[in-house]
Amino acid sequence: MTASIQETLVSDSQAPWRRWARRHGWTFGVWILLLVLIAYYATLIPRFGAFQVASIVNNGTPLVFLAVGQAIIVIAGGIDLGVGGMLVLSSVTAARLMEGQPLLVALLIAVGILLAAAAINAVVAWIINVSKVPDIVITLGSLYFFQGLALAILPNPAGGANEWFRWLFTGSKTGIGSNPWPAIVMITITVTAIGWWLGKTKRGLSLYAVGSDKTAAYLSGLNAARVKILSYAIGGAFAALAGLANTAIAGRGNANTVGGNLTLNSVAAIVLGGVALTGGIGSVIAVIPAGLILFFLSPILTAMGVDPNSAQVVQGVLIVLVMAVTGIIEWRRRLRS
Amino acid sequence: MTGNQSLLAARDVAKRYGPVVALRSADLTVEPGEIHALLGANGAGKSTLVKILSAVIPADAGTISVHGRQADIRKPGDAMAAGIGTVFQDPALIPDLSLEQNLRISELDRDDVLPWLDRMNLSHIDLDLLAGDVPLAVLRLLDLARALARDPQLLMLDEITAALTTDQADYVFELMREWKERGRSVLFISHRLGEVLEACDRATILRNGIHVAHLDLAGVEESALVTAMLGEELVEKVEAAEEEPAVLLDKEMTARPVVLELKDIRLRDRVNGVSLQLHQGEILGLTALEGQGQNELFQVLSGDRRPSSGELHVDGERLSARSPYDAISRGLAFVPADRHQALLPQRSVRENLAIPLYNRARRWLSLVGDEEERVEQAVERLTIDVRAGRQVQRLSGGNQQKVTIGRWLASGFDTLLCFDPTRGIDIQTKAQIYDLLREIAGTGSAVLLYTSELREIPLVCDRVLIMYAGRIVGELPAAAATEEALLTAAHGLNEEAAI
Amino acid sequence: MSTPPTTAPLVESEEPTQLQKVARYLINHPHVVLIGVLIVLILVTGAIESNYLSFSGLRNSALFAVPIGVLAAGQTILMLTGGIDLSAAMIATGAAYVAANQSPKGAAIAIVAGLLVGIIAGAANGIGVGVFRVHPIIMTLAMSGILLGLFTSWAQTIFSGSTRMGDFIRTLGGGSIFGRTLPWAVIVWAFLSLLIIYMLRRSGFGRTLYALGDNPVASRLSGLRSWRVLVAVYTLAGLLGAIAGLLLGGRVGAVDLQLANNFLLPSVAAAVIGGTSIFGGVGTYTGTILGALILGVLQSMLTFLGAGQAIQQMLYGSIVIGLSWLYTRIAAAQ
Amino acid sequence: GGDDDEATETTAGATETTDAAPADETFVLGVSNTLVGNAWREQMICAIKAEARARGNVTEVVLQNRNTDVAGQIADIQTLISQGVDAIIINPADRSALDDVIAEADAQGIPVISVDAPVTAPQAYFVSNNQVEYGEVGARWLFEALGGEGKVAYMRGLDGHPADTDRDTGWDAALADYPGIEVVYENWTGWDPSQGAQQALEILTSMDVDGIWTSGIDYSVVEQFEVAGVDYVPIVGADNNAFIEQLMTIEGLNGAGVSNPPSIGGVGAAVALNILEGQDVPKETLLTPVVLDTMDELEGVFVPDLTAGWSSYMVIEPFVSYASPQDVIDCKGPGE
Ligand SMILES: Nc1ncnc2c1ncn2[C@@H]1O[C@H](COP(=O)(O)OP(=O)(O)OP(=O)(O)O)[C@@H](O)[C@H]1O
Ligand SMILES: Nc1ncnc2c1ncn2[C@@H]1O[C@H](COP(=O)(O)OP(=O)(O)OP(=O)(O)O)[C@@H](O)[C@H]1O
Ligand SMILES: [Mg+2]
Ligand SMILES: [Mg+2]
Repeated sequence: MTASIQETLVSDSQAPWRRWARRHGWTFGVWILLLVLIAYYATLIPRFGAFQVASIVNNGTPLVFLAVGQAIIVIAGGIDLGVGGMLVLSSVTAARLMEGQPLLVALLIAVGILLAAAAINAVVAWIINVSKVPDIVITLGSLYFFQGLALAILPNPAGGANEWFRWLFTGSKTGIGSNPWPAIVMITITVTAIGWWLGKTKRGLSLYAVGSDKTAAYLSGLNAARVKILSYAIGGAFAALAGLANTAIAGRGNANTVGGNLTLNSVAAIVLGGVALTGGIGSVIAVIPAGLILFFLSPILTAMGVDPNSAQVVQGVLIVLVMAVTGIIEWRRRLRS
Repeated sequence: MTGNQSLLAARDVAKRYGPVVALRSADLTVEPGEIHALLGANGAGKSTLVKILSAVIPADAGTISVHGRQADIRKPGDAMAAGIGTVFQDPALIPDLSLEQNLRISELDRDDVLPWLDRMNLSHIDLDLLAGDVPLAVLRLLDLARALARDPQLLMLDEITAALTTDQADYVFELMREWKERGRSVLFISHRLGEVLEACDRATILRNGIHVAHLDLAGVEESALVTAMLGEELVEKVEAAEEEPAVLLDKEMTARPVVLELKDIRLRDRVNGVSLQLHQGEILGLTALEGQGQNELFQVLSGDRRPSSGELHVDGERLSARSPYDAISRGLAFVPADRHQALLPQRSVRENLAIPLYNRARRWLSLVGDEEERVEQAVERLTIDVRAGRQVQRLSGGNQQKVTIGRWLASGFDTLLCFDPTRGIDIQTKAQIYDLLREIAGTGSAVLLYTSELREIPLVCDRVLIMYAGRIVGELPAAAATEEALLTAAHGLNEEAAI
Repeated sequence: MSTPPTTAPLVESEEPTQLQKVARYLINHPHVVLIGVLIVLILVTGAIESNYLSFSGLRNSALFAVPIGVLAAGQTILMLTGGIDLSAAMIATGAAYVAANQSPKGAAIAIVAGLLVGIIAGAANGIGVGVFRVHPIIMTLAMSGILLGLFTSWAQTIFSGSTRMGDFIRTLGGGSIFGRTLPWAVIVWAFLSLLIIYMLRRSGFGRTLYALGDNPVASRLSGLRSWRVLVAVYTLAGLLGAIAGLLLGGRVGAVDLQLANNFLLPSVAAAVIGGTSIFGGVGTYTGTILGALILGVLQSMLTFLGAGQAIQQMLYGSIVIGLSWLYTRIAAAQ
Repeated sequence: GGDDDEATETTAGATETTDAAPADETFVLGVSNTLVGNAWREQMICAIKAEARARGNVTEVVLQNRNTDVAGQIADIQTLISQGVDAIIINPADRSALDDVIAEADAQGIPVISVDAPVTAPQAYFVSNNQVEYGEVGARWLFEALGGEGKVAYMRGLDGHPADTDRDTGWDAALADYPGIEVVYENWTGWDPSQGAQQALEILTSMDVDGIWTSGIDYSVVEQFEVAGVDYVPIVGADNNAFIEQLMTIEGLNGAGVSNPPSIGGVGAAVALNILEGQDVPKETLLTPVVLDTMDELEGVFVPDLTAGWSSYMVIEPFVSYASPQDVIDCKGPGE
């Protein structure tokens, strides 16, 4: 008996690098890929400087936040088709309320929106809990609902945003410029904070636990329903944060944004970021580069002189290829154990 | 005994699931400083009672008092607070989290459990492993360590030994005894009456959700317990099933044609060159301690994994299976130990039994004409209780187990590969499965039976192989397969028994 | 032993009251409840626009339900295996586009060409999901993008030219027999429905779909080769998508590349409203049909409300949530 | 043809050519479009390519063409700037949200031409069909056709879209002059043919209407008379080829197409290049829509064998320098 346990220990600890690769390899790989792509892009275009970096980082921010929100929900065993709608909703609300407000008020509004988004999505999660309807169905409904609500709040494109608020997300009071730092700082702080919370604290781990094995989690005394609500609340807040970034970039609100597409992008991004759609596995840190890459593919392809239609095809094929590789690896691994 | 000074007193606990009465009215009293057995056939209500006591599911009726005080226990947390620690029938660790993280979500850290792991000879286990990568037996022991770390007044163990090997079980008994000496109590559930009589002081026996007896186990016979559990009339049947182990003589057996032959099968570092011959009409037993490569060996045999090297011959012809389908189409039928790997929980008994019929595309256009008969025969032969049969997940574990075997009766096979088919199955269902295996062998099919319950081997097998560290280290005729002989071989001690 | 084991659970049976009987009946026949909902919706719509409560009014709702119902057939059989098709709408559009473009060459060629689009795209999905084990959401999502890209460029190259649907397909999609009473599209749908219901209830293929969705590991150990099942089922779903596209394109009369955009989420909604589990293993097409009809009536209702898209979408969302909730309530009570 | 001339006058005297720029200079045009698969937008892009090709001094047309929102378009325009284009033609997803990025482009010496819908950025050039007029002339035609009396259905475009708002202004202006007209139905089709078809079928079967105004979702609406099996009523649509064909071929269908040619993109490209060539170009170029209802007007523009959703009306003289519709249909930019 002892023997067999010894084996389990040895066989695994023989190759610690292997364990590291299995747990962090993906994250590492995606970051590398992003850097490689950016370097390649730099060689493709006439000038590559602060303006180009800023335009990638700033404009990639909404998708990154949206994907992080989705990741948190998926890790806890859910999936939220409504995040896209939430983005639009918070974006138009912000644009409508912030117009002509001083920074302080704008910030208060922003905080209010984040809290409201968290609360609303918590209600969505609560509905999922009590109704026992699969997440994907309820959130399909919330997607429609949020979009409708957004249209009701802002029937025609309108509104505005405080210029310093825009600076917070874009490093420029006009929404464009050559200063990527505010966006970088904002992403780094929020995502590493949430990443630390997920991986190190009991509450955070409980998201992984419930996403990974609901009954086991319950037997170890966790309250799955509460964890789901928690994950949706946080995810909703991140979706709203993406919405705020959106308003900061556009300086205006437009409810005719198609939330559905945004949602699907967020799902593609987390999968590229190595988050398992089955829950319990993944790191939000890897979602940052994944989101940027996804945003960044089409500029690269156009810069390569690929026409946009073919670019769309290439993009689809690339995603499938990446997933095929990981899909097979994962399947092999499952066969092993 | 009056409830007041007892550690735990449950009165008239009732629980029903829709039409099914899990617990009708069960009483259970556990005194301080005793090891109390909770016995009953499959479906008697043991797990249900345990789950109610640890507030995993609410009771429909009944009162629970701890130390004589009415306890208001709503969620698992409350139970822990009330000093009740439970190891459930299914492991409660999160596969995708490391063991360490698993501890953290239950608000423990390594120092709390290390002393206990030490007691189970697990002190050197690497807590950075993912729980999913750790063998089941070890997980059960970790569950135990986790429960102990909370230093509960009452420790409830639901079929913890079912997945353990004898020596692992011994660690558990040792800890139970120590718990008792410390004036704490243990509630012990197992289908292995031998260990129950050895370890426990008193027993409460459930039948169909009612307590039929509270007895003092001092000097009680196994047979008495069986009678109490099953009721008189069943007992003869069971005994009938257990007499005259049908051992054939080796020479006669080896004269028969070889239906399945393994030539030096290897799989990474887990299976290190296994060769064996399975003859027509033979029941070949295989036993081993936890994690000696038997799982991997069966994965190879069932076509689920390809061996790194070595050959597999069926009826003298080479078989290199790319998927279970190839093995099945050559007549190898595999019955896994874990029902979750075998059942379609939400589908009917009928669909579960018939599914292998449709693994060929040419049968896709309609249903096979005699599906109904095939299914009914299988149900008959195994006396599967199909009343909750609209969804197999509503069947009792025992009945579920029967379905996993019945599937192959319905679709046909030449050689049956059974991996611990009687794990966590009550004694009567076991007897039934033994019958069946013999019957199958009688009709000229062959059976390869891995079992962790050494007592079974003389009952069913003609011959037994012992596996250790990925190799076959011993072979015995069933007659000579005493528990001692098997155990020594299983520990890789008496190389001379090997051939 | 012929006697059942005595450890079998004791099943209680006391006389249920009349009310309980009704309740139990509804619980065991959830579709009856859906039919009830359908009727209520029809009456509400009638209250909004009295003319709706006429044969032709209901006929319209049926017509609207057809493309949703046929697309949802694809979603249903995929969901049973634990899959989904987010490229369904794009497949439908592409098929219709090609069919319309090929119409001058004759109905037969047009239809075959259209259906081929569905079959090829579906098979590609199936290979991605079944052989390369790409997650269905990702595979079909990517496929949708790929198709959009391909067809936008093809629209100016190999498929340039008129996209007016040929008369035959237009009759199929919008025409009726018996003097404008019975739409061909509804007949086609009914026929497909019978095939699919038979397939799910009485065919080996149906069994494998449920099995695969319910427990892939068990299916594999029983000898199912999942990739075969998946390639087959995704191809079939693609074919159904194409048919839906032809019927829709036939009714609209001419095709552009946004034809079926707004039918994707409804097709998923119809299946889930009808009680198909998105996780696989449980569901019926009968339920999906009712789901599609409900959405068809809803469409009429929203039109008459003349409400802006804001109200429409909020209402739509609420209905999806409400009905699926109701349904799972019932299923749970079983 | 002759129709084209009368079809198009421009506000503000358009083209005083002064060949300032050296003849041998070549340019790269950037295009940002946020709606893929939409026939009108595709044709717009093709017209841009055709013009760029016809002018001969364009080396490449860089397209940013994907389904996205305002923020996305802002990103795309920055991408075009990064990739060093000489001028940017946009179909704006928002009236004022693009102002800052347009200012940035202008600051980097890149002129921005907004096609189809206006933007508030002072630096931008604006090339469009007059949407207010579009709404008004069509409405007037319909009300006249009904003799100033009757119930009409008002099938609008995309809720909240600038063009839809403008057209509504025109519609209201016309409606004010016809007290006898009652609007019994008003709803948005989202410029989605199948959506429009469903609404039309409902209207035709369950309501009684004497006329229908559609915001460019026309042929699928006409189709529904057949499906519903009711008699045709006067209908106003755009210049989609399929609709023109219906007007020409269907017995008893009385209707008018109001021109809203996507080839305006070609005009946008022409304006862009004029600017780059140093010509003096008016900030605003507005095409007045024409009503196509007489048979020879229809035949004048109809192009046999053309994608249904494409406008028949492609060669917008005097602006564009490509000669025939075929150049647009071929949809080939320079060097393709
Ligand atoms: N979800 C359910 N719905 C209805 N009946 C059920 C359900 N689960 C179990 N039953 C009934 O209870 C009986 C026993 O099931 P149970 O899960 O208790 O098996 P068990 O007692 O664990 O036996 P084993 O030791 O074989 O697992 C079954 O015959 C079944 O009819
Ligand atoms: N989730 C459930 N739904 C319906 N019935 C259930 C459920 N769980 C258990 N039952 C039924 O309750 C009864 C008692 O089940 P329980 O698991 O307590 O038996 P047990 O004594 O633990 O059997 P075993 O020895 O196999 O563990 C059985 O008839 C079982 O079928
Ligand atoms: Mg139990
Ligand atoms: Mg059990």
